[in-house]
Amino acid sequence: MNRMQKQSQVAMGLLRAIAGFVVLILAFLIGYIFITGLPNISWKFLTSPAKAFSAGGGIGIQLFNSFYLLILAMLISLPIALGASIYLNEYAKDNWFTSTIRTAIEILSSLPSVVVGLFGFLLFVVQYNFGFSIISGALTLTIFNLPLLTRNIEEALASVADDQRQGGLGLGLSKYETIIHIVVPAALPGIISGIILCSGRVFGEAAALIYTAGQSAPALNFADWNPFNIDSPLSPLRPAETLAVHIWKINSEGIMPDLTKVSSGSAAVLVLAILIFNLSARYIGRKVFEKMTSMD
Amino acid sequence: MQNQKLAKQLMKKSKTARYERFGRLLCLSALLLIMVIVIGIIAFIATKGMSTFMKDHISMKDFFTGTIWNPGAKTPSGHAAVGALPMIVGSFLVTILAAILSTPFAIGTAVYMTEISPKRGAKILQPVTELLVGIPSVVYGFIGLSVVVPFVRNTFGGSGFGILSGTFVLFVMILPTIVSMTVDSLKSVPTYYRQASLALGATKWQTIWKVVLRAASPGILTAVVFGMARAFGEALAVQMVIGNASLMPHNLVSPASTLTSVLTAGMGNTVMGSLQNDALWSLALVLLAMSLFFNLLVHFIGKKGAFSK
Amino acid sequence: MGKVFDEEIVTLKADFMKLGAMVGEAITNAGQAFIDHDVHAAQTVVTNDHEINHLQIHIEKRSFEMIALYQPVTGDLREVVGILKAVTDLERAGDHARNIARAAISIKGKPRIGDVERIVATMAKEVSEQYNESISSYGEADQDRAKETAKRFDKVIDSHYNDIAAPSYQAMAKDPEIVNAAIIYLNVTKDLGRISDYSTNICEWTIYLATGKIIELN
Amino acid sequence: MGKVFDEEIVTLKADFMKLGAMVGEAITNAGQAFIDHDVHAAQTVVTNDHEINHLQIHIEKRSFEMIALYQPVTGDLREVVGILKAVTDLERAGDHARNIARAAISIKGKPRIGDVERIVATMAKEVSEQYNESISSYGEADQDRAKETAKRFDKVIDSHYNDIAAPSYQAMAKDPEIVNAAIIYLNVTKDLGRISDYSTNICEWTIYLATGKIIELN
Amino acid sequence: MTAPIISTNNLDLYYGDFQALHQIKLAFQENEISALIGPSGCGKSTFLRCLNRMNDMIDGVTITGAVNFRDQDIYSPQTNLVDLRKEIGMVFQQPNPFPFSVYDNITYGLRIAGVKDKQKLDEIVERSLKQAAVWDEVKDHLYDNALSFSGGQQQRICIARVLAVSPSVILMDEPTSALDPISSANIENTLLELKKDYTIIIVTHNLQQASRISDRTAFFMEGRVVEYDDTTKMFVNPDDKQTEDYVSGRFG
Amino acid sequence: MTAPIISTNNLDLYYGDFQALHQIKLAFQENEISALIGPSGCGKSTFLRCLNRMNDMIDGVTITGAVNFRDQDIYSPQTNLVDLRKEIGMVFQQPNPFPFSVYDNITYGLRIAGVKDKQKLDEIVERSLKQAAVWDEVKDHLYDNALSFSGGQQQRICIARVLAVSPSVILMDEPTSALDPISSANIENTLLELKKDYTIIIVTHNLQQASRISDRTAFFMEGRVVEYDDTTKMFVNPDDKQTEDYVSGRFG
Amino acid sequence: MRKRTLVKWILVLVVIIAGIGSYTTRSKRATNQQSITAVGSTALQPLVEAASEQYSAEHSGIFINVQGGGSGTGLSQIESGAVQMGNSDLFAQEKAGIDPQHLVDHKIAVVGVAPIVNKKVGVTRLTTSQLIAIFTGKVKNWRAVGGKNIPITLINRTQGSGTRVTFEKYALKGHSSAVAQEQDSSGTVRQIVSSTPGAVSYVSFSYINKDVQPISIDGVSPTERNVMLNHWKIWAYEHIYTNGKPTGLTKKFLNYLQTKHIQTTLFNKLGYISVKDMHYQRTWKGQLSKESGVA
Ligand SMILES: Nc1ncnc2c1ncn2[C@@H]1O[C@H](COP(=O)(O)OP(=O)(O)OP(=O)(O)O)[C@@H](O)[C@H]1O
Ligand SMILES: Nc1ncnc2c1ncn2[C@@H]1O[C@H](COP(=O)(O)OP(=O)(O)OP(=O)(O)O)[C@@H](O)[C@H]1O
Ligand SMILES: [Mg+2]
Ligand SMILES: [Mg+2]
Ligand SMILES: O=P([O-])([O-])[O-]
Repeated sequence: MNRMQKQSQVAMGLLRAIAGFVVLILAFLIGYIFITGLPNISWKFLTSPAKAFSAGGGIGIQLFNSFYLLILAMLISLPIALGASIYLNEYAKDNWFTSTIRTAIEILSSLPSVVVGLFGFLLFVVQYNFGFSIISGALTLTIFNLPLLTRNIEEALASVADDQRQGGLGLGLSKYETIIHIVVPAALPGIISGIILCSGRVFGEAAALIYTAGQSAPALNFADWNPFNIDSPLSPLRPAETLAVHIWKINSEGIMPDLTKVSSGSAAVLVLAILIFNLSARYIGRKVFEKMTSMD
Repeated sequence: MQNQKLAKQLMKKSKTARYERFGRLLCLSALLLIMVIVIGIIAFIATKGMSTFMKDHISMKDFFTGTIWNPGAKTPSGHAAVGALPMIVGSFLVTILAAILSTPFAIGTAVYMTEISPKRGAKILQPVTELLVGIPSVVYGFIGLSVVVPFVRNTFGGSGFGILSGTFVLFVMILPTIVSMTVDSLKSVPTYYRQASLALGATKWQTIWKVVLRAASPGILTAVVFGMARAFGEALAVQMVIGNASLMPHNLVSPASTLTSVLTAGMGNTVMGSLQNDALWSLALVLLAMSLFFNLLVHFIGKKGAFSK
Repeated sequence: MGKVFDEEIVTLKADFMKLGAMVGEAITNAGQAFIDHDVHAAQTVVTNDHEINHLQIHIEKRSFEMIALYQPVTGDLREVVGILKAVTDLERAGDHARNIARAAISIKGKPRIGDVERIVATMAKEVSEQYNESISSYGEADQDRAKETAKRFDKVIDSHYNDIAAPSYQAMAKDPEIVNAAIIYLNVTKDLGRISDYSTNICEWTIYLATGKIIELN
Repeated sequence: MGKVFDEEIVTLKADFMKLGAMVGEAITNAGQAFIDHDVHAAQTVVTNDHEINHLQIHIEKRSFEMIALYQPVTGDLREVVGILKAVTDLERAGDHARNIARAAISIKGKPRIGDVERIVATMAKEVSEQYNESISSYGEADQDRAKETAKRFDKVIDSHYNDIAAPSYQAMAKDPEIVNAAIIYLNVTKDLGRISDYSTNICEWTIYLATGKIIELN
Repeated sequence: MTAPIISTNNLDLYYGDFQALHQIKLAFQENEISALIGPSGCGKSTFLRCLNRMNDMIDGVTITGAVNFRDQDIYSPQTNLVDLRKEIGMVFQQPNPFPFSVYDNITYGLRIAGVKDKQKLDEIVERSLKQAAVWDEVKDHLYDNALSFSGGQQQRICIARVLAVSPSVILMDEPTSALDPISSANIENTLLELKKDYTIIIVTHNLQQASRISDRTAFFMEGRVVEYDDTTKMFVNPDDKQTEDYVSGRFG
Repeated sequence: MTAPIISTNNLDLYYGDFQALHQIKLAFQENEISALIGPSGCGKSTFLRCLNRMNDMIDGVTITGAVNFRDQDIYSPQTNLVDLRKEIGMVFQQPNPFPFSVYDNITYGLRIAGVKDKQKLDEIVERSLKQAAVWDEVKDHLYDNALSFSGGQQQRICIARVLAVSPSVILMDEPTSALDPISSANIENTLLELKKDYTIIIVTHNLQQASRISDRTAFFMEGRVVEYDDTTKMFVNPDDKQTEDYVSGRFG
Repeated sequence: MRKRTLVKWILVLVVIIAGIGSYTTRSKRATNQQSITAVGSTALQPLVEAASEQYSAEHSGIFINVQGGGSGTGLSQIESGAVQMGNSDLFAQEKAGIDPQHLVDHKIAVVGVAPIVNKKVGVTRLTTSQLIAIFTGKVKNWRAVGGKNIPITLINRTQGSGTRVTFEKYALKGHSSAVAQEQDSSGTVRQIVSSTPGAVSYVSFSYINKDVQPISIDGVSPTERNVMLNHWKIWAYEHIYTNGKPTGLTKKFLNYLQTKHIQTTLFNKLGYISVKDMHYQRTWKGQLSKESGVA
């Protein structure tokens, strides 16, 4: 064996060690979150409301709020992001204008979420007088989410080979029909995993919500599903502390005696939820693709 | 006649054409909406941030070079104490250090995932790194506070709060970003480069080092810049471990602060429209400018990369 | 090779076989006319020679085009090249048949040598037979039959020349009046000999077609 | 077409021209030997015919291979096919030269007809000339020259046959002793005529080579 | 000669300032296969894409001159592009079935045009796949993903997809260049069958292919038609020296 | 016949359970071009990659039998892979110059082997590029990115890159299949020049190419060598019916 | 294809049912719904939140949203009229940028603020001057004030935080603290102090727990009793500001906060001191007067 090959083997060893080390860090992180958190999770914890100053509080409402906000934010941002990315990827000409738009969108995506939160606060909470509410939170999350989602969807669209578009046009479909009936379905697996990855980020977002969806989780009447009632879980005008905000809040202001337990339990739940998102991203992406490819 | 029928058919303005215009308009309006939002935010931050200079007559020079951040108070020379330099330095330091620290790890990991053991990489490392992207920064801060700070204190001395802890936390936070983007760019290096190199008698390491990494370098650079952008904008986690003292950091374990941490911490305690508040928005403006800078950098690198392809 | 080539080669070969048949007929008819002193039949042979020439040129052209269009190799190429080459032999055999027909016309009314004519008749029949055998063996790409044919008629037809030449010479020597006829006999014999040669050539092409080998029979 | 084809076609054509030269020599020498009663020279011609046959087969085989290997089209293909076809004409012209040489051998010691021999000599020269012209025009793919050659010798050589046939018949009628010689003269004349025909064929191939058109000259 | 089904006259095309086509005048006959050949970048694809206005998509393209389809100027502003492209179908270099089932691929064009009748769709699927000579291979897998077939089968599925909307003309841009020789040969045979019912215009780099299957061949060079004639003539005895050099592989 | 430079005997190759090569016995002569032809998936590439052990990279590959290079068993454990691959260079289907300058591409193999002498490198760059018949086209752009050249030029740069390490044998896997006919012809001419100094083994789908440039042709089918002979013989009068069908395009 | 249409129909159906359902439930309940919002001080937030929960529980259809955001936010929001109640740790007059003219102050509670140290520093009591020396950075080691040899780590609340203003005003006698670590929440401060050797900071009484060591100053220990008697000087009012006189629900809720029931139960539990229990009052300028009661 010559010098070069020895060198190669040493380098390979080093790379393995680095990868191992990184795995260790990651394992530690996740392990830490789960080991400190999982023992605190119980059905009661997951369903009962939080308590401000006594032990035994749960995260039921926060959990619900997180999902509700997420769904709302996605419902609002998805059509916009889809439309925008379709325009960018399919219609827009490649000139300074579109590249400016792209840059602008990217700037938005790398803006600290605090700034977005404050903007949402001043615009939705104060200016439009939505108050600290789900709708303010959802709109702010939309702003926070749009650039990322647009980017993801655009990538998914761009990964559809041009052949497919030409195939559509060559068949006599109009451009829009080609996009809607061929490009978007073909990109669907990518779009879905993009959506779910974004969901993960939105789900874990706190800074943008502190000043918009608020930091309180008033009790909900789970028997009342009329969105116009203020104590209805569906009411868009009620304040809604999410899980991530809850973690933030009890760590900064919590005075309950079991706050470390609640906090670590919440963190574990959050990570679990994101884990489920990610797994389902893969699974649904694959399923959708299979479905689509053999629809009957 | 057949031709006439055909002509008629070819000439009629069909439903599809209207549909087409409608769809295009729909998409365009979505894009315009986003544009409005972006412009809105930028304009908003810019006006707010500029009012420190325009309305409150703080000189730019003081803002960028002053080292005392106490907008409520006056400096000995009688100006309001809005020296943002400590935060700017702090932000840069943690960002650059985190990038310097993560890059080799990220590249090593990414190389492992694509070149050495793709199977294991895809099975274990990829989902885990993706998971890490989604962990809320509060949780990172929390773990930073209970693990990293004591570790730094015990290993490097000081209170444990400071640039170094910030660096460590950011290191983990931006690692997944850099890793996954680096993996993407390594994967986009065609297999035939590797084959060509091996066929020329190169060892695996030579192939990785001289060809794969080199070919992927624009992508890797972009990944690092993206990681840095993320680090730069990160607030909650850093805030919990960096110490948050608007002091010029004199070493890596002395409390320092970043633009975002000061911005986030201060916002609630100031009154809209006051100098204290305006000064915070100026910090946001600096962040925005940095964001822009990083983006342009990414584009520049991307273009360079594209050119060499 | 694609469908079209296969179809075209069938057509080409059919044309070739048709040419072969036409020439075969010309040979038989010319021989018969000569023997029967049938000027009319002979004239038909002469007239038909035009058609043979046309068909030959068509086949040549088409084979050439097929090579250019389909770039055949191996067996396919041999099919085409075989035809491209053998078609000349057919045409020339046809020419000789025409010569015999002309001879039949020109001998008309001249003094004859019965004995010689009988031998010429035998020879004509054999040559015709050989020719037909050769063409058939080509049509079937049957190299064994081709070899057999070439061998079978080789000596036979050569010997006829002597059978005809000797009495002709004698007759001429005896009777100068007969010179014209004798020379015609000799020429016809030569023509028949050439046709036999061309038949042998066709047998050679048959072998080539089947094996790819260019050999000289006899 | 690649380099190799271009090199090979040059070689092939050189071989073809060499064959042409060999046959040309055979024709000239056979004619000369006949006139000079030079049995030895005639024998050489007969012997050399083998070589001609060999070279012909080689050229045929090689053209065929070149078509298979290089799949030429248009002009390239005409080059190869032209050679593939014309090589047969050369070989057959060679055969007839050999026949003349054999005639020269067999006429040796037999009574002669001086007048006829003179005409045969003239004819042999002209045929030889025509042949050489044809080959040259082929070598240069000069269709004008080919046409001109075919035209120039067409009538001339046909007329010689009569020039020879008439005195021969007379001589035979006069002197039965002379029959053998006369028939040989007639055969040689026929051979020369055939060579002339083959020369015309070569001219036709020249035109084909230059234009891609298959025509019948004369 | 009967009236051509498609013809162009004085067709000029510019990409920005660069003139890619110069005064193209070609006429294509019904039920023939016409091949377009020529060196890379000579404008074959550009020309082909003019015939069903696929070039319209590209920025900065300027087209002057006439392209007539059955005496109808397809570049007149009134032309309904969608219907035009149904009349003049296109098959591409890379087999590009949509990532759906074979059945959906074939019926896509129709369903989007509003055809719903399942029985009719079934019939068309069978007919088109048979015409494209791929029915036997896919009939038991109609609901499998079209991408799960081999390249050659995919390309024939793409052809069937075009046939399903019953075009008059099929444009093909190097439809076999991504395929191995056996698949290519299958496609070629399919084209020869299709010729009975359709007019086919095919761009190919494979001169043998052009010579094997086409009735007419147009030789392009630097955006001009150098020669356009019967394929036999083009390969046996072209008029132009450049054509001769090109078809005999004497490039450059 | 002189001793072959590379020969295989009883070569079997398995991908997992699937046997891709069966008892391959071939011998390649020095300074010849040998072509490997056969239908897609018949094992041509697999076989070619056995000759410089590029298959070693793949998981689950089992190889038995002998591959000898100048009487040395290259699968013996003592074989130094790096040296072997310098002796037996390889050119791939896709022109794949590294995204560096032409100069860096050509000197890559030498530099990884430790050659540093600038003057020597310069010399080798010039020589290899000249041998690969691309010197004139790139000599003024040696420091430009190799990817900025045309496909055909790129492929010749790749050939030069292999030549720079002075191999004895060059393996090529469909080196022109991604190129247009003119570029392919240029590569073919280059190969014919190289033959004087190198032994070339080339996989090609283009039968015309095999017939035009190779001295010998091996016809593979389903992992077996059906026939291996002089190219002329293979295209004029092959022994095997399958070979005849394949070379005459009568597939399937 | 067919499946897709099915899904579409199901969606339409769901929307219709939801619409009908919500209309019917709405008609029954929506009549007397009301909601108000309180924003601001994080220190007051737990109290108001707990009270609002109880209030809502007692009065159906009433919602009182309580948000943090900090005193600055509370004041600027109430000033702009965006919310009904603005919570603040500070007098509006103390806050830069606020025009207190139209604001009406409701002092809800008093909170005491105490210095806390890490348990390991070995100090439980300090004099005021020692405290000032520590917080102005003149003393750098606990040894100097009788503790162990551990360097002092100062931890501040964010500038502008009510807790910090109170601490600097009454504990440091107006000296401003040296520039040091700042944390923007009491919870974090407590956690950092509990885990950082040598750390010192200050939190309101509600955050004091067993993890940290509260400090007696000049012999006075930080107890509610001492605050009521003003022995412990470091305390501040928790204000709810209204923009103009409170009306309607706001008024009712403010009154509710003053009820004995709330003041005796919630206040104690959360560590707030009822204003009524105070023996002294203080103006925003710090002037003391010995009287109790609501302002
Ligand atoms: N979208 C475009 N913008 C600008 N120039 C273009 C564009 N498409 C093609 N061209 C140019 O037009 C010319 C003709 O291109 P075209 O694609 O029609 O060539 P082609 O004959 O199809 O070549 P190939 O055989 O490589 O496919 C080329 O010079 C090409 O560079
Ligand atoms: N890495 C692999 N793992 C498993 N099977 C493989 C692998 N590579 C090739 N094969 C199989 O081995 C057989 C031979 O493949 P190979 O690539 O050698 O064929 P080929 O003759 O080069 O075909 P082509 O002309 O398409 O390049 C094929 O059946 C293929 O599916
Ligand atoms: Mg093209
Ligand atoms: Mg292969
Ligand atoms: O109550 P605070 O203002 O100190 O958060």
